[in-house]
Amino acid sequence: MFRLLKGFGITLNYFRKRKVTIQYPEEKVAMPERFRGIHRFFPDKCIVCDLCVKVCPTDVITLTGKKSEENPKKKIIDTYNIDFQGCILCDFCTEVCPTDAIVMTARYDNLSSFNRSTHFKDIEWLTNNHAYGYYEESEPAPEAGRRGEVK
Amino acid sequence: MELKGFQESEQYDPRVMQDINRSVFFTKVEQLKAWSRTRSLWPLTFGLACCAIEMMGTGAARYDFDRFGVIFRASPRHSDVMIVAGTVTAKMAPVLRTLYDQMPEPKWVISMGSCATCGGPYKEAYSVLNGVDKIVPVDVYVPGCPPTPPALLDGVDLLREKIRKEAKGEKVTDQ
Amino acid sequence: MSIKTEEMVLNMGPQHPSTHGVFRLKLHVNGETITKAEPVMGYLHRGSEKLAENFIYTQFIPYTDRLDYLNAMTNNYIYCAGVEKLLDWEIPERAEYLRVITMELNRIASHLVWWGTYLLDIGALSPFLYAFRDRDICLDRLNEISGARMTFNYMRIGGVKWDAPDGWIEKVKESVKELRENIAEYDRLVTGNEIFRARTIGVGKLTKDQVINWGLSGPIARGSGVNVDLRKTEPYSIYDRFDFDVPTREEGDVFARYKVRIAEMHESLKIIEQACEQIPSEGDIIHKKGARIMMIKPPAGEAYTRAEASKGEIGVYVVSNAKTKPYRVKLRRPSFVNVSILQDMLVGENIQNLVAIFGSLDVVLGEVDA
Amino acid sequence: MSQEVLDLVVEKVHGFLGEEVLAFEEPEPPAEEPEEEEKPARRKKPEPKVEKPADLNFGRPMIILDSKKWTLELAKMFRDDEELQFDFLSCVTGVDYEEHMEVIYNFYSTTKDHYLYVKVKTPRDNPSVVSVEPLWKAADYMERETYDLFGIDFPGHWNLRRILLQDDWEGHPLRKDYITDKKALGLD
Repeated sequence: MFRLLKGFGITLNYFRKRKVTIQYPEEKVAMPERFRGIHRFFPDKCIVCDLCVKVCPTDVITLTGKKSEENPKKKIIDTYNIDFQGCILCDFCTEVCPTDAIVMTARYDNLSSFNRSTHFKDIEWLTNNHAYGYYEESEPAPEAGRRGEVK
Repeated sequence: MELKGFQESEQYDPRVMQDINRSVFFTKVEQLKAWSRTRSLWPLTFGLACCAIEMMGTGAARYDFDRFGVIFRASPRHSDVMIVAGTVTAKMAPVLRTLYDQMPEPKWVISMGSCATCGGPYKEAYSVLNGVDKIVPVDVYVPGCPPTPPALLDGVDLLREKIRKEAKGEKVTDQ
Repeated sequence: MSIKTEEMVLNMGPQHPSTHGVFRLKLHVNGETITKAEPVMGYLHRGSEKLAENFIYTQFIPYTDRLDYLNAMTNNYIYCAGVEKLLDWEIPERAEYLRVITMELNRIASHLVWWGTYLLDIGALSPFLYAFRDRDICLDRLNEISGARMTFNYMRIGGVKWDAPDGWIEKVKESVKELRENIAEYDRLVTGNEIFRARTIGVGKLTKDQVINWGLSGPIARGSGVNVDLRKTEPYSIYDRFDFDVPTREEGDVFARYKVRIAEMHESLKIIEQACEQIPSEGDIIHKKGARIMMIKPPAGEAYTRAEASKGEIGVYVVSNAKTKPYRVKLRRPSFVNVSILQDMLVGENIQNLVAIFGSLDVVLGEVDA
Repeated sequence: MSQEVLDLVVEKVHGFLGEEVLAFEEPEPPAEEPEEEEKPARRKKPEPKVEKPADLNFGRPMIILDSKKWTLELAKMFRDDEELQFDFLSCVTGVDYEEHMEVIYNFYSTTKDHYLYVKVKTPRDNPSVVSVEPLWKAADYMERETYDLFGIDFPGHWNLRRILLQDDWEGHPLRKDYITDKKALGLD
């Protein structure tokens, strides 16, 4: 009986403790900066090296490049698609990217949909994905350059 | 709302209509039903893999599913939402379909995580079903691997929106 | 007076709330007594080992996360350590410390999930809420360093992916204090509870010989008096630098396993505390060749490495044929071996003890079925 | 330590198989029979060798046997011998090296604290290795798994059925020549 009361004592103690519940839709969950959410893409940085396509374990990235008009030797990105329904957010694409053209934002919400095809994100969507998350648009992640695949 | 009788009476006494507007809420029975359904979605605890742990985490104190009237039920007969949380394999697929058939109408399915949505990381594996929508109709797809608890809450929110819209007779397509 | 009963076949699962996944038990029951139990598994068999053969070495790391999804860090570690053994690489010191801290944090999170769900199974609801609250503390720390809550994909062959963010070590130290208080509270909350004791003490006994013969490991073995903890007996990584005990108990029942796990959480906290003190403030976090993840090519050969996961001994067997893709990856999953005792252990038990026994094995189905 | 254990094991195996050969009057001399290779710790091969399966070991004693030589009595000797006492079977697995198959047993002794690593070679068509399930119960599921995924038969196992895949599954997926056709399986 005493043990039972001891247990209840702990429970009652919690009335005066801080509440842990996050009132989610009103109060957003603060995800850390490194949180791996949906991608963001910078078309002007991309050099069409195809590394992200090769490294992706689930083959969700597809891209095509075209010849640059000013400099025929340079290639620029034409289409860049991520089939987000199959993405496992492993971050390998960011890791191998030599120019940090593809990064991961901390955005995790408002991504569910009624339709599978909505998860197919094209270059336009990925480029304009800057309204969300903790990702600073101007400066790339500081350690990203060091982690990059050395060519 | 078509309320002919009352509109006529308004001509005689506008205060009556005011009173009614203030104290009586008109709705269709369908919408009322939908409203009540959105407030008490009872999902089946159908944990398959990693996503199940996040689903449990959503039910725990930090994110607290109960705030939305979402209470996990162990039996398919009690529940009206099935959250498919995890990889559906060839061996599991018939069982999943049986469980779905056992659920009473109306019923909804949330496909949680990339495994349930399209096979995800195990797309190439020999024993994994590529997408749970091949065996049961799915209403809401939540991406992520696994989706964080708030992402799942988002998905449930979207399902509620769908239920409300469908009750109004709107066809739910993409956002 | 004896009551005449007929033998009945009872099916538990695959969808059952206390199997924590998709696991099926065919039970032959005579009255209340189980006469034969036949586990059926494979409902989550995803063919990870076959997939590994089509991936470059690094690409398989996220898949190890999804085996034992409660203890993903150790899975990450053991796979990386297996390949590193083939490559014969030295791991930078700071990386080793970060590995140890994250692994031990994850071990606590894993045991907490076990604690919460196990008590939920045997009829106590509130421990679940306590456990998940504290698990979120662990996960927050892991989230800050690795960027994901469960499937971390944090370790790399030759080191770790990211260095600790500013102030992370201090945060971990604070979390350790908080967790220590909270875990001590569990003892007061549950361990003394009469109902809990009645349901666990003397239930599901395993002898030492049984444990060794069936190849059981982890807290199950230590609950039966087998003092095997690879962190101590065969120190991998840098575990020989820390001072910690291996909690063992002689009883071998469900309660002993419970106590071992609770004590293990305290030991893990000790290790984290020491590691946070000892960690060098600067240094490399990955082997100089490890950053080129597309070019890792171990020499031909094979290696078997083992480590102590939260469920028991996890091992990885990597065969390389000097190409960028592994020839064969075999994962010795502790849960898969541990669950095999069930067919032997349940015979003669009452059916109401089934959930208590099964829960005490701490089986993760992702790991059982690979 | 590992070298001593290896010497000990080699000596024991020689002694054991020699006696047996005498009893069953096999013509070859017993010393050459078990194909035993000792591996020093971490020998790196500079040139990559693709065909040859096992080139490198890692400081753990290893012996390679033919499946005909691997008998239950030999396994029993490993377990019960005073000096060996390998009472803990850590891991059983198979590898498909296109020209032959191997079953790998990983033993550990909880009393003596040493390891042994036994590879049993078996032909690729009709692979069969004696089950050690009667001696180490731990082999029960692991041998079933090896049977399920590789199709290696384990005579002597009490319940050798598929464990992870359905009972009516065709083929053994971890064999190198298994082709995953998800369309045909109705999964894609």
